[in-house]
Amino acid sequence: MIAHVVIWPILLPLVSAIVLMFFWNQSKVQRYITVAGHGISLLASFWLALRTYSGDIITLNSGSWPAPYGIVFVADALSGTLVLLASLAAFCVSLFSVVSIGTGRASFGFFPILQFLLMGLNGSFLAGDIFNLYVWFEVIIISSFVLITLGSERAQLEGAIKYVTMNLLASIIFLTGIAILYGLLGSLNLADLSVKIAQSDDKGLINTAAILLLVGFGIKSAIFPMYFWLPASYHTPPAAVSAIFGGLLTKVGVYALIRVFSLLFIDDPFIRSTFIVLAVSSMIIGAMGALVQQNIRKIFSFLIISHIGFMIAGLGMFSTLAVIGMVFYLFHDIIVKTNAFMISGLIFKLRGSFRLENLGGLYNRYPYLSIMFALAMFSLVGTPPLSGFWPKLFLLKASFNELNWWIIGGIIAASFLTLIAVIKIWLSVFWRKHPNYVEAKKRIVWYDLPKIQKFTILLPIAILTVVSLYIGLNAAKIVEICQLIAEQITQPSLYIDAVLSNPENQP
Amino acid sequence: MNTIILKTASKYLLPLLLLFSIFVLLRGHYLPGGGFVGGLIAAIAFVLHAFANGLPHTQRLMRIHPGFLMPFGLAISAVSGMFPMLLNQPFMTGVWKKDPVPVIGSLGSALFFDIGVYLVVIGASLTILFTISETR
Amino acid sequence: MDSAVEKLPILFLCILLYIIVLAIPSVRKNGLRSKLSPLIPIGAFLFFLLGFDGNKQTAVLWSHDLLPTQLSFTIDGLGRLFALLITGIGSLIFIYANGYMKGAKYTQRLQSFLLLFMLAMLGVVLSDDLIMLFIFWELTSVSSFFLIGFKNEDEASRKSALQAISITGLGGLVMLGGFIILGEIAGTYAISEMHNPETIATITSHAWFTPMLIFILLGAFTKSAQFPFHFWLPGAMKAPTPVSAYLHSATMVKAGVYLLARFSPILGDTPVWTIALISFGGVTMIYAAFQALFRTDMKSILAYTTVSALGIMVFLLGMQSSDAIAAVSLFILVHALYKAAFFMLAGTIDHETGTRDISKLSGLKTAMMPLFVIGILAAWSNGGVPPSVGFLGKDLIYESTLAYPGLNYLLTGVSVGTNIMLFAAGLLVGWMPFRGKKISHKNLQLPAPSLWVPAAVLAVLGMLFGLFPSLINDSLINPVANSISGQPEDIHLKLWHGLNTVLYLSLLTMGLGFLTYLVIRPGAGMLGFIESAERFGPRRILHGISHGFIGLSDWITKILQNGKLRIYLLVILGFLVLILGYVVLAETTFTIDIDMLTNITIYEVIIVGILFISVFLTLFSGSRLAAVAAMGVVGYTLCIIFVFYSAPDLAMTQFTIDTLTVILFVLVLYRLPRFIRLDFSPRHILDGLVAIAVGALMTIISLEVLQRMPEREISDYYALNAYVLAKGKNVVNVILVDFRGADTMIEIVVLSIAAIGVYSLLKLRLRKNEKME
Amino acid sequence: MEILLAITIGLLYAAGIFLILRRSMVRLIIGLILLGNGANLLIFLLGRISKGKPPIIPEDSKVFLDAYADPIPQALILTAIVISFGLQAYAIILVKRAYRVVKTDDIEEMITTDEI
Repeated sequence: MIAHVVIWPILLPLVSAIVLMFFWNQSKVQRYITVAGHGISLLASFWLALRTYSGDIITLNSGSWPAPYGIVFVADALSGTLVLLASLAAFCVSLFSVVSIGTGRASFGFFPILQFLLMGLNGSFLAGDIFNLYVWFEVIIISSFVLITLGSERAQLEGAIKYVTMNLLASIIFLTGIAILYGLLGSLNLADLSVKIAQSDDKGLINTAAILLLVGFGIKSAIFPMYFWLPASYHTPPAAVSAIFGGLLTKVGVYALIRVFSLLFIDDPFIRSTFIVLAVSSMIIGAMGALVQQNIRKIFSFLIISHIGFMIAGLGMFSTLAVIGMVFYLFHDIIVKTNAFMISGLIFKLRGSFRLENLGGLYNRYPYLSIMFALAMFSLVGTPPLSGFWPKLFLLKASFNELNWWIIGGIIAASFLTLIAVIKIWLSVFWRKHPNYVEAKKRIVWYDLPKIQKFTILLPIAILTVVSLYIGLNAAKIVEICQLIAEQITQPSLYIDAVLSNPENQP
Repeated sequence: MNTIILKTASKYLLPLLLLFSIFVLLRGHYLPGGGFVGGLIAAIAFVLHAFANGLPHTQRLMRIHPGFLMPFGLAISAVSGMFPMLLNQPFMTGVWKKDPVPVIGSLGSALFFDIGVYLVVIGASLTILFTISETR
Repeated sequence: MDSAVEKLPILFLCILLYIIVLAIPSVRKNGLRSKLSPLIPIGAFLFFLLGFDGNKQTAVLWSHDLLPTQLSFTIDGLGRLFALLITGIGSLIFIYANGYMKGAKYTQRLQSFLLLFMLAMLGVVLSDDLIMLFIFWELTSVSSFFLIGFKNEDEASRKSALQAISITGLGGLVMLGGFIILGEIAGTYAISEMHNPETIATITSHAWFTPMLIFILLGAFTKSAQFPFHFWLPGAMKAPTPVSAYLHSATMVKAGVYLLARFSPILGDTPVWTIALISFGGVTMIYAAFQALFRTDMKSILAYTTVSALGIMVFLLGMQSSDAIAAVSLFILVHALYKAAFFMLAGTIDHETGTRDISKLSGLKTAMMPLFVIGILAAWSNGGVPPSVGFLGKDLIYESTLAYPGLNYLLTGVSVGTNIMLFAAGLLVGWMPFRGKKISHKNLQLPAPSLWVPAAVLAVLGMLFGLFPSLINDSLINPVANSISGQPEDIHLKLWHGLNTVLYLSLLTMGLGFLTYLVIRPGAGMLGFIESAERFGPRRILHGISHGFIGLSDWITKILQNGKLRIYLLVILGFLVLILGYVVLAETTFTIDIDMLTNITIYEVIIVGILFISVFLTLFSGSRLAAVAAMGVVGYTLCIIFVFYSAPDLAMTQFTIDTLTVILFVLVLYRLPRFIRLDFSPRHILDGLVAIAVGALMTIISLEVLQRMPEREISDYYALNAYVLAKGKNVVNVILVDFRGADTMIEIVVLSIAAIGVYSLLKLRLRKNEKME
Repeated sequence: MEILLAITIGLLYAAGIFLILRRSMVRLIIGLILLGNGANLLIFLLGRISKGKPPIIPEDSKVFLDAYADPIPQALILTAIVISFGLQAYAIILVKRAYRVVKTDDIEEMITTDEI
C-alpha cells in the first residue's frame, strides 16, 4: 500500500496556502480558511503520528522513483510526533492570530505564509534527503523572514537584518556541507549516505562535512556561541509570530542535528564532546541572559537558548536514556514555548506592554487566568510533575551513567535560573500592583474585544496548557513513545532498511 | 531619443521574447531550458517593455497583477503533482499520454508541472521588480 | 491486601476535590465552603489516627517499567507522626484561619492553597519513592510560595516569597541531583528497599557517596532553614499568621528534618553525616536563639526560635545515639505543639491590637485571660519546665549530649546555651505582652473562640503529654524512634529521673533563662544593634552573591549580545574556523595528485582572472555602483565557466538571474547613501584573517575531496532512465521536474513567498492600532 | 583547472565573509551573494567537472553513448540559484526598507533591539 499519509501534512498546508492566495485581499474569508486549513492539517498529522507509533517507519518515494534515486519522505516516530506537534502549535497560533492579527498584516499575506511555514516545518521533519532538507529549510527561513518583517516596524527591521544575515549564513554553510558530502559519496539520500559513510574510510573529510552541518544547524538552533540572532529579533514581530517561532524554528535545527548526528555521523568522540561543551555553555549563558532581561519576550527568548542546551546535551551523551530525555524535552519545549509567547501576547493585550516595569496587577484582576499562566510557567520551569520535569529526570540519569558532572551541574543551574527568571515575571506582572494603570489603560485593547474574540485568544493558550499538563501527568505514555524513538534513533539500520528495502523500490 | 528606438523595439520584442520563452519552456525536456529559464526570459521581456514604455503601460497590457500568476502556477504544479495520487500512485509520479505530441514530444504531468514553474517564476520576478519600480 | 495505606489516594483525591471546590468563584465572602473546610483536615487526622498503628505498611499503587518512579506509599512511625501533625495541627489552623480571615478578601484562595500545601506535605512524608517524594517536595515549595506571597501587592511579601522559593528551589534541585545519584547507586528509587545492609554498604562505599550526601543535605538544610540558609524563614513571616503557624512551625520547615530522619538509617552511619549535621545544627541552634532575643516583633522572635529548634533537631539527628533519637522523636512533637500555639497567640494579639511589637504591648492579661493562660502554658513547655512535655524533651537532649564521646562538654554547653536563650525568648512572647499596665487607647475584649481555642488545645496537650507520657510513649514516640534508627528502640519517657547531672542542667537552664529575660529590654536599640550586626551575616553574603551573579550575568549578556552584527558573525565564523580547522589539520592528509586534475587553458585563465579582479573590485571599491557592477561580472564569469564545463542550463539560469539581481540592485541603490568611507583599521586585519582562514579551508577541503574517486551510481541511474522512464533527454531538466521534482515544487514556493515578502515590505503601511499585535 | 577553481572558491568565500563583516548593509548583501556563488561553484566543482559533455541525451539515442557531465550537481545548483535569487531579492528590499525606516545604512547603528 502506498503511504500517502506521509505527504498529507505537507500538501494540506500547501493547498490551504494556495487557496488563501486566491483570496488575497479578503482578510475575513482568510481567517476562516486558515483555521479550517490548520485544523485539517492537524487531523492528518495526528493520523500520521498514530501510524508511526506502531513502530513502523513509513516511507513514500515521491515520483515513484526508488530510493536512493528519487526524493523520499520518511516518517519514523520522531518525525511523526514532531509533525503532530508542529501542526498543533500552528493550529493554536492560527486561532490566536485570527483575532490578534489586524487587517493590515492579514491582507498582506500573513495567513498564507503561516501555512507555508507549517508546510516547511512538516517537510523538514519528513525529508529523507539532505538536499531536500536544505530546500525545506529555505521555505522555513524565507517564510520566517517575511513574517518577522511583516509590518516593517523599526524594531522588526533592525532585528530582521541580523536574523536574515545569520540565517542565510547558516544556509550557505549547510549547503557547503552538502557539497562535500555529495562530492565524496555521490549521494543525497540520508539512508544511502548513512550506508556509504559507514563504509567510507575518509573519516577526516566526512568530519569536515559533519562540522559544517553542526555549525549550520547550530546557528539555526541557536546554540551557544551561535545564538545571537535570536534575542535580537524574536521579540520584535507580533506575538503570534513570536509564538510559532519560539516554539518551532529552533527546534527544526535541533531536529536536523538529531537526525544527522544519529544517522550519518555516529561515533565521533570529538563531535560528541563538542556537543556537551556547547550544551552546557548554552544552558548557563542563556539562563544568565534571561535573568537580566526586562522584556517578557526577551526573557523567553533567552530561555529558548538555555533549554536548547538540554536537548543538545542529550545529543552529546547519546545513550538510550539521554535520547529519551532529549526528545521528551523537545516535545515539551515546543508546546511550552509556543504557549509562553502566546501568553506574552495575551499579557500585551491585557496591559499594553511587554516590559516588566509597565506591567502588573493581573493576579487580582484575573485570578483564573493567572492560575493557567502559572501552570504554563511552572511547566516551563520543569516543576514536577509538570511536563518539563520528566525529560530532565532522564537527562540527569543519563549524565550520572556517563559520570558527567558538567551536565548535572548545568541542568541544575539552568533549571534554577529558569525558575528565578519566571518568578521574576510572575512577581512583577501578576502580583505587583500595576504601576501606572490609568495611563496604560489607553493602550489596552482587551476591554474593547467582543466576547467571542476573547475566547478565541484564550482557547489556544488553554489547549496548549492542557496538552502540557497531559504530557506531564501522563508521562509514562510519552516515555513509551520516546523509548520507541530512542530505539529507532540509536539503531540507524532500522531507518536504512525502511528506506532502501522498501518493497515499492522495485516498481 | 533612444527611448523611441526602445519603444518600437520592445513592441516587437515582447511577443518575440514571450514566444521564445514558451519555446524554451516546452523544449526543456529535450534541450537546455525549462520552466525556470523560460519564466525568467518572459520576466525579462516584460521588464524591458516596462523600461521602454513605462510601468503603467505594461501593467495595463498584462491586465492582471503579476502576483496572481503565482497562485495559478502553484496550483497547476500542485495539481499535477497530486493528480497521480488519485490513481493511487505516489505524489509527483509521472503520468504520460501514450502518443507523443508534435513540437513538445511526450505529453505528461511533468510538462504541466513545468508550466506551473514557469508561471510562478514570471509572477514572482515581476511582482518583485514591479513593486520596486512603483515604490521608489 | 486492603490495607489502609492503599486508601491514601482516595484521601488525596478528596483533598484535591475540595481544593477545586474552594477555587470555584464565589460571591459571598466566608461562605459555607470556607466554613466547612476544616472538616477535610479533621477527617484526614482521624484517618491517620485510627487507620494506622505504628507498624510499617508499604504499598505500590502504580508503576511503569519505563519510568524511574512509581506511586508508592509507606507509613511507619515517623510518617504517621508527621501525618498526624500535619492534619491535626492543620485542623486547628483551618478553624483558626476561619476566624482570622473573617471579613477579609480571598479567604477561599488562602484555604485552597493551604489545602494544597497540606496535600503536598502528606505526600512528602508518606512517599516511598524518591522521585515521588521530590515531586511533593517541590509542591510544598510552590504552594508555600503562593502562601508567603499571599499579600501579593505588598512589596516585602513578594520579596520574601522570592527569597523563600529561591533558596528552597535551589536546594530542591540540588537534592534531586542527589536523589538521582542515590537511586542509581542503590539500583532502586524505593526508600524502603534501601534498608537492607548490602544496599547500604553499596551506597556508602560508592565513589560518589560524599557528593550525593552533600546534595541531599543541601536540600534538607535549605528547607529546614539551617544556617547559613536560615534567613528566608524569618522573612517568610510576611504571610498571614495562619500560614506562619502552619508552614513555619509545624510542617514545611520540618520537611527537611523529616528527610534527614528518613535517611538516617541509610546514610546516617557515616562521618560526613555526623560532622555536617552536628556542626550545622549546632551553629544554627545557638545562632538563631541568640538572634531571637533581639527581636521585637513576636512573629520574628518565633521565627528565630523555630530556626533554632530546627537546628536542635538536625543536631540531634547527627548524633545518632539512642538517646538522641529518642530526643528528636519527642522534640518534633513537642515543638509543633508549643510553637503552633505561640504563633496563633501572636496572630490573635496582632488581630486584636493591630501590633505584634512586644515593646508596645502590655497589660493584655485582664482583657484576654485565656490567651494569657495559653501563653504561659506554651512558654512553660518551650522552657522545659516540669511537668510539661518540653521538660521531657530537654531532658533527653542533655542526656544525649552528655553521652556523646569526645565532644560532650562542647555539645552540652551549646545545648544549654541555646536552651537558656530559648527559655527567655519564650517568655518574651508568652509572658511579656500580658504583664504590666493595660494599653489604654484600645478597647480590648476577648476575641471569638475560633481565635484562641485551637491554640488552647495545643497548649493543654503539651501539658497533658508531659504529665502522662504513657499517652504517647508507645503509640507515637517509640515507633518514630524505630524508624529513625532503623532498628527497634526501647523508649521510656518519664518525668523524674532522680537527682542527676541532667536535672541540674535543667535547673541551670531555667534559672539563667529567667535572668536573661529580666535583663532583656526589647526595643529599637537592640533591634538596631542586631540588624547592623546582620550586615556581616549570611543573608547579606548570599544577597551579595546573588547580586554579584546578576551583575555578572548582566555583564556577560551585554558583552555577548552587544548588538553589533559584525561581532556576532565574527564569533560564529571564528568558532567555525576553530573546529573546522582542527578537523582539517588533524584528520586530513593534504595530498594533491595533479594527474587527477584537468589541464588549464589560456581562456580559463583569462576568465578566472576577470573574476578575481571583479571580486577585488567588490571588496575595495568606494562606489556602490561599481561594487554592484563588479558583482554582476562575477556572476557572468561563473556563467562562462558553466558554459565551458558542460552546463548550458546552469549558464542560462545564472545569466538571467544575475541580470535580474543587478537590475534590482540598481533600482534600490537609487536612494541609498554612499558607502561609509572608513580608514583602514585593525578591525580590517581581524576580519581579513577570519575571511582568509575560511577561504583557505574551503580551498583545501575542495582539493582534498577532488582526490577521491567520484561516485556516480545515482547519476548513472538518471542517465539510464531519463529517456526510457521519464521521457526526457535533457537530464538536468528531467531531474528538476521528475526525479527530484519535489525540490522544484518547494523551490517555487520559496520564490512565491519571497515575492509576497517583497510586496508586503514595500506596500504595507500599518494603521496606528496595528503597530503592535 | 580544478586548482584554479578551488582557489576561486576560496576567494569567493573569503571575499563574501569579508564583506558581510562590513558596516554597510549594501556590502552585506553583496557579501551574501558572493558566498552563495562560492557555494554553487563548490557544488559544481565537487561534482567533478568535464568539458563539452553536457548531460543531454543525443537526438537519435535513448541513453548516453559517451561520457557525460554529472547532471545532479547542475540540478542542485539550479535549484540553489533560484532559491537564492528569491532570498537575495528579499534581502535587498529589506535593506531598502530598513534604510527608509532607520535612516541609516550603517549596521552598527542598529543595536536597539539588543538592548536589555
